[in-house]
Amino acid sequence: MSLDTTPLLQIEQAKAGYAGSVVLHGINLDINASEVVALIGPNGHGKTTLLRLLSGLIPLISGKITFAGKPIEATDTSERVRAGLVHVPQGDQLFPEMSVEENLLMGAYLCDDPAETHNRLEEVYTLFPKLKDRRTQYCNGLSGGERRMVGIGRGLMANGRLIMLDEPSLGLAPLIIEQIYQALNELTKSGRTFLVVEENPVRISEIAQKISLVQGGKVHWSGTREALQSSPELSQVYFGGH
Amino acid sequence: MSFLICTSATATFGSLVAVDHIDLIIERHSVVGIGGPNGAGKTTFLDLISGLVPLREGGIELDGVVLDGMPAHKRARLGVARTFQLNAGFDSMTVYENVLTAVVFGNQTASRRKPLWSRADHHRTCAYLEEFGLTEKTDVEVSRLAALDRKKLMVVTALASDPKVLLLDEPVGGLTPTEIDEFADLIIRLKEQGHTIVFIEHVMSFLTKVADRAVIMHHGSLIFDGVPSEIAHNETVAEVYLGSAAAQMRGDLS
Amino acid sequence: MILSKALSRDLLISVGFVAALALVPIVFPERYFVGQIITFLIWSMVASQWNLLMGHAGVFSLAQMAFFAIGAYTTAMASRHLDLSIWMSLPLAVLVAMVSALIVGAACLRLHGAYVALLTFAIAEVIHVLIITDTYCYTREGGGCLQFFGGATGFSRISDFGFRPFLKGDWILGNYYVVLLAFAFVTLVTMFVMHGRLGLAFRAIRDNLGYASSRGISRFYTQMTVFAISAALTGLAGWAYAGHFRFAGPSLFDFSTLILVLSMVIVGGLGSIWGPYIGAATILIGLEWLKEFGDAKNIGLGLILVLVVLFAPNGLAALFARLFKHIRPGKNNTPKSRT
Amino acid sequence: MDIFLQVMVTGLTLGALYALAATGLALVWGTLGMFNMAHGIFMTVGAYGAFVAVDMFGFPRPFAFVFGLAAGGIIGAATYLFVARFMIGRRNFETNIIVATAGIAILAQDIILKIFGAYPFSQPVVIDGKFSIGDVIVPTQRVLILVGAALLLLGVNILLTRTKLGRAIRATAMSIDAARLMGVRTSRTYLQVIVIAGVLAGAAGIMVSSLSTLSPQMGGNPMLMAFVVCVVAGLGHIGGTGLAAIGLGILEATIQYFLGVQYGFPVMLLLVILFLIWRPNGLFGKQLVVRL
Amino acid sequence: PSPLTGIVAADGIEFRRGLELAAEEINTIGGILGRPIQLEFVDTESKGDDVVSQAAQRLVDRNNASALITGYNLETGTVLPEISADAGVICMHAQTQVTHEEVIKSDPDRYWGSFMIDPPETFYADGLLEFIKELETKGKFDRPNDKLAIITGPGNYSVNIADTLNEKAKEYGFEVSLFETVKVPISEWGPTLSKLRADPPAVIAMTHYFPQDQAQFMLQFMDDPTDSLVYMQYGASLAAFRDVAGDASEGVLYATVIGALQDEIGIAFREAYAAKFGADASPNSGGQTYQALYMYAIAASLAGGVGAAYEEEQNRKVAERLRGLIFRGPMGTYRCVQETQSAYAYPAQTNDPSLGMPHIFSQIQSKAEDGKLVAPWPYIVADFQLPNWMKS
Ligand SMILES: Nc1ncnc2c1ncn2[C@@H]1O[C@H](COP(=O)(O)OP(=O)(O)OP(=O)(O)O)[C@@H](O)[C@H]1O
Ligand SMILES: Nc1ncnc2c1ncn2[C@@H]1O[C@H](COP(=O)(O)OP(=O)(O)OP(=O)(O)O)[C@@H](O)[C@H]1O
Ligand SMILES: [Mg+2]
Ligand SMILES: [Mg+2]
Repeated sequence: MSLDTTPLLQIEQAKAGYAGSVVLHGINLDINASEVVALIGPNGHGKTTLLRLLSGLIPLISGKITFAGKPIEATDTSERVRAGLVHVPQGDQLFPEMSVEENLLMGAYLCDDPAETHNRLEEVYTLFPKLKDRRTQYCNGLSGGERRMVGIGRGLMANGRLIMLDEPSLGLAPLIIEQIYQALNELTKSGRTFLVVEENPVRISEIAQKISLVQGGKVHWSGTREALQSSPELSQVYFGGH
Repeated sequence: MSFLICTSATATFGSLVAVDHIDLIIERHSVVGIGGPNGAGKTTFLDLISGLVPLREGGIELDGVVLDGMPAHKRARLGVARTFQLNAGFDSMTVYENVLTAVVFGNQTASRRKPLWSRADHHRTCAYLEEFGLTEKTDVEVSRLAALDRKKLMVVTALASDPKVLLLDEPVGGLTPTEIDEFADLIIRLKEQGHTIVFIEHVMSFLTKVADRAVIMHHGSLIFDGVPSEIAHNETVAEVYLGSAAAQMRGDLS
Repeated sequence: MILSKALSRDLLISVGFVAALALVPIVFPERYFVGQIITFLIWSMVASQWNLLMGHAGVFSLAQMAFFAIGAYTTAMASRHLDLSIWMSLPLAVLVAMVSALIVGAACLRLHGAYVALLTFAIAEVIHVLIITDTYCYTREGGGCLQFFGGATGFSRISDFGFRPFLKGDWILGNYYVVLLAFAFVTLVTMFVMHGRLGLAFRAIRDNLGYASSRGISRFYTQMTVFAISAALTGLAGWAYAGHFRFAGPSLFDFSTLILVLSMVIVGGLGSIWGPYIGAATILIGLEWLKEFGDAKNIGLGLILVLVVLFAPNGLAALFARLFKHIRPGKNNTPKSRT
Repeated sequence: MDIFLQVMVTGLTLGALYALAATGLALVWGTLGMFNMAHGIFMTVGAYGAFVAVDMFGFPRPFAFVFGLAAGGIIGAATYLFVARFMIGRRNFETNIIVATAGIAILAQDIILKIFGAYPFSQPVVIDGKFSIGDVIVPTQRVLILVGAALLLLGVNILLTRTKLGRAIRATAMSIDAARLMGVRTSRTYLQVIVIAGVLAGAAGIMVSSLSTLSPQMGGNPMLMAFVVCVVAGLGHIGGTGLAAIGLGILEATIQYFLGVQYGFPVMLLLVILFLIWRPNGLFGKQLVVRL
Repeated sequence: PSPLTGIVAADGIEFRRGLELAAEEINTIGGILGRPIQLEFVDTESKGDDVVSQAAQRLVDRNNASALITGYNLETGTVLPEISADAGVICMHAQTQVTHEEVIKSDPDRYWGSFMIDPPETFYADGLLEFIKELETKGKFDRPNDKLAIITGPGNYSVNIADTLNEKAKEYGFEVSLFETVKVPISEWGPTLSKLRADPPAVIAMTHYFPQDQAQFMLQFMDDPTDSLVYMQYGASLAAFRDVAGDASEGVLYATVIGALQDEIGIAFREAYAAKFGADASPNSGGQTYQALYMYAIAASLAGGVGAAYEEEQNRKVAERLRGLIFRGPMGTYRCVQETQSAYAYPAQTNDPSLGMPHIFSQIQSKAEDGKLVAPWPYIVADFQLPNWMKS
């Protein structure tokens, strides 16, 4: 744990939603640097919406969001990325008529050093060798899992301070999921912070320092994974028999 | 009782052979789970059966009818129903209209020449919505649905066309453990009703729970075909696909 | 078969609307005014069919004005070359428009989006240019030369609806009710199509072609049907136009005419039910109002187009629907039952 | 031989004009998915800009040329800032922008008509002189147009495929949200593209008018042709656009010579139609892949 | 109802100006029997019958117009008579189409109010061939061969002239070596010119009438001119032609059956016109409506005033006066052919210049000035000169 006490990201009483429906009814959440925070919760209760709010894809109705000590409610998505807040969205949103490699390079759009970009590209290719095979293919033909790999790889290319991953393991083979989480673990050591939406209980307990339960548009419960496991009631409800 | 027969089925994209001479026979009333690394060609295989990707070589036969060269919509009416990995739906239409469309166009008995749909179609649609707990969402535009409901909707629309074989592409990807259990129960119920189901899934707990036969693909070919409990014991599968999860599964099973 | 609630509602509105229109010339008999309403009826027929094709079936066709022109030209040519009365040429106009549409539709089957737009536009433009550059005299009437397809000036003084002899100065009323009848027919057919099985298929294909085909919908059948229906009804409008103006000419193919009618569709609301009618009315009223300012007409039209799409991006129909909901809150919250 | 040369000269001139007109259109359409009906009027504005610079301010020709380009760029920027900006990323963008830009075109054309009248002025920004190849006389202006078109096309092509800005432009076009998530300032990207397109249109307008005359509706026909060229090439292929334009120009000239001038355009369009039925995605376009 | 926007807006705007100038002049001397003339304009957008008829109907119903006056519209030429007949108002135009005569003859009692203030286009062909013959008899032109090339645009006006030329050429010993139709607007004349150069004719007659297209033709023609006389229909009479073609315009012949003359009256009008609308304004187009409004004002005054729309009785009186009127304006003399209600053509229909609208031939002799009138007598101001590109 870092000594710095102010969290990297602070969310206070955030309200947001879509035209005609408010989905988040006052979210409170702190994220400290160099930790992995997992968001869990039933489907359709606002996890994705929260990430979209944080990256500025949907507007805040009321509340406060501070990133690295600065309020960011009013800034544009691209400015937040420049400040180091990176979002790997649900559904990938790849650039369909660009090759795999061009998509990955777009991830490093803000990096002006070609050598550095190249290094990051190689790192991603080591993590996902499959992508290296398909580097020249347009993304609209990729398989579901390959898309996810490009999405995550593109997010990692950005080298952000806080990386938000929305269901990174969705559609991926077990072996790949394992590798991804290993990689995340290593990256936290080098000072990166992750906010991960994840449904897979095994993976969560492996790496998350903090787990927050989003339900009904609020953070219903927050705590360490030990606390979660020691509360049979909660783990029964959200993890079923596991 | 071979029902769905694929002989030497092959699909290519440029120089890539996505499905490589697959021979597979699926029996009536069976539930087959397909697994395999990403990009192995699983989805493409289902695309071949449902007619979205043309066969490069080989043949496919369902219940004695040769499907080769038949357009997708005809296969759908013959009883090939499927769901999609990326949660496809008619986004600007309501849940009701989505199901109604499947009811009205999806099966051979549909009254295709009439300008309006029948009362029976309406009742069937409502019954399906009721059965899958979507009644509340009847008038919601599909683009506003959350993932679970979209998944359910796809299954409902697939079922609405009275399918002979149900092809599901990652039915539980992205669901929470409790939701997965719910879905497993649903599939088991369908199995009991006598449906033939082929599904793709990376969530092994689900696959082993509902399938009576597991098939693992790699580089467009089959590398495993057997009972689900055996997957974890196959070395190649463990190496290319499962990783440390294999050990865990073996642990779970013992 | 069932009449869904939406269908019965829209049928009712249609009938009411037509009934109200039937009274208009009795209350306001001025010839220019009646003539403008006729123009409205004709353009809204075209716009509604365009909306069916583009808004509901998602086929970005720019050939709609060509089908309209084909209807009008068929009528004019039948009258000029074959001496057919306008009533005899009605089925001919509809048929020729429909057959042309089937050919165009077949040519478009493998295309998507902007490519459809170009192909349909190119087809229309080929017809246009071939007509206007045709200089071979098919007949000569007193020194004047008339080309087979009317050449650059087109056909005029073709046989009309035939009301002059007995309605005298009020002949325009006869025209009005003929066009209104055509309008009513087109509107009712459109309602049945939009709210029926075809409507479902159109929207399904527009939303997601691949998914639609795996739910049993045939693109070929659906697309050919929508081309045929919309062109046949557009051809009917073309017939009404030729009969009313006693004219068919190449200005029907003009790019500016195309843009004007297309604007009616979009301003009203692409894919809506009442949008084309609202759009046609809005633009015609706007134009009429702007004529008062003489010179400012085009500037005003430009501004109107820009402002409407800026402030009502989903079309005026959607805007009105929203306003309506505000007036009667709560109505949309209760789930509709369908029977 | 002379006939061949003559047809080539005519064909290349037509082709270069088409290419010039098409590049700007292809740029905004192919990259931003925005069919700019005001493209023709951008050309008109550029042409009048150069005319005004010489006729009213007495600028020397090269300055006037730049002035014309600037005029095109400015109306492009205005279109974005006052209109397009509010529509991008919203529902029905593709169709709404057609109507909005058509509105701008009607508006601007009428303003030009009000200011300059319908009098067909001639374009003062031209290069005089001619030379001959064999018996065929070639005005220098035409060579200039050909070279200018080639350079502009090449430049835009390199910009789009080789530079980071180009990649950002294409990314923005494919998915505006995703592009913002990569840190692209999308509204600036849009502005840049439209201004570039305006400048290109301005250049095209000056060139087109140098071979005919200025008039408020002068942009109309070149724009229709540009539309055809873009699609034949396959949307979004700037390099292909140039080739397609030259090809169509030569084709048209050949038909004009052998079948008669009146058939040049329609027969060429007919061939385009057949071609599209045969190759639904244009010459250089790739097949649309949608996975579900 | 005039084309104020669109492809022929340049002319349409002049039509409006002509009316404005005439109305201003007439109103300063008291209008029609003391009532000032009030002008209303509706744009016909350079479009066809439908738009023209709506525009005219609007003028009748909304503006209560007593007369519909215009130059030409891109219509079939039959709509304005219809509207005016239905509304019982006067209609005057310079559509220059024989169709007008057909319409009038089909039902004279219905179309009593429609007048074409110039002769139909059919006189152009004969007039041109006659003109060439006269040049030849006077020894001013020696045809190098017997070939005639005809280039026409798509409009009925152009086509009718071209067709008649094509037919009559033989009578004058010409063989038509090229008959080409072009799509308009056209700026690239390469293919046409290479055909001309491959087989040079003695006379090139262009009946397509857009000035800017004609100017481009001349520019490209002069790159390598053939030994041919060049005649251009109407467009070359406009300042724009000379402006665009520059030096290449010199030597071109053109003709019109309605154009401002270069005599005392004509020049006075040209000057007044230029003073009000600037040097770029074209009196050749504006003069048409200018002259028409004068004629109308005189006829209406004689008839004891104008009738409103649908007041047929009074308007019939005005029409009666128009049929009897002989009026000499800046464009020449108008006298009505009774059965067709169009103008007599001089010299084709009468050999008395004071009784017919002159079919004037002019030649551009300096790019700075309008063409000089070279035929017919007595309006001639200069002699025909062999164009400098011609050898003989
Ligand atoms: N574009 C939208 N318009 C309107 N409502 C939406 C939209 N997207 C999502 N919603 C609604 O917002 C709610 C929250 O959705 P969200 O996607 O944030 O859930 P989630 O927790 O991420 O679930 P999942 O696990 O399914 O991804 C849902 O009820 C959904 O119906
Ligand atoms: N239309 C296409 N064009 C090019 N390549 C394609 C196309 N469709 C599929 N592929 C390629 O074929 C291979 C098989 O794809 P498929 O979608 O069948 O994989 P999958 O087994 O379903 O993988 P996943 O588990 O990731 O969904 C992939 O490598 C993919 O990139
Ligand atoms: Mg989510
Ligand atoms: Mg897959």
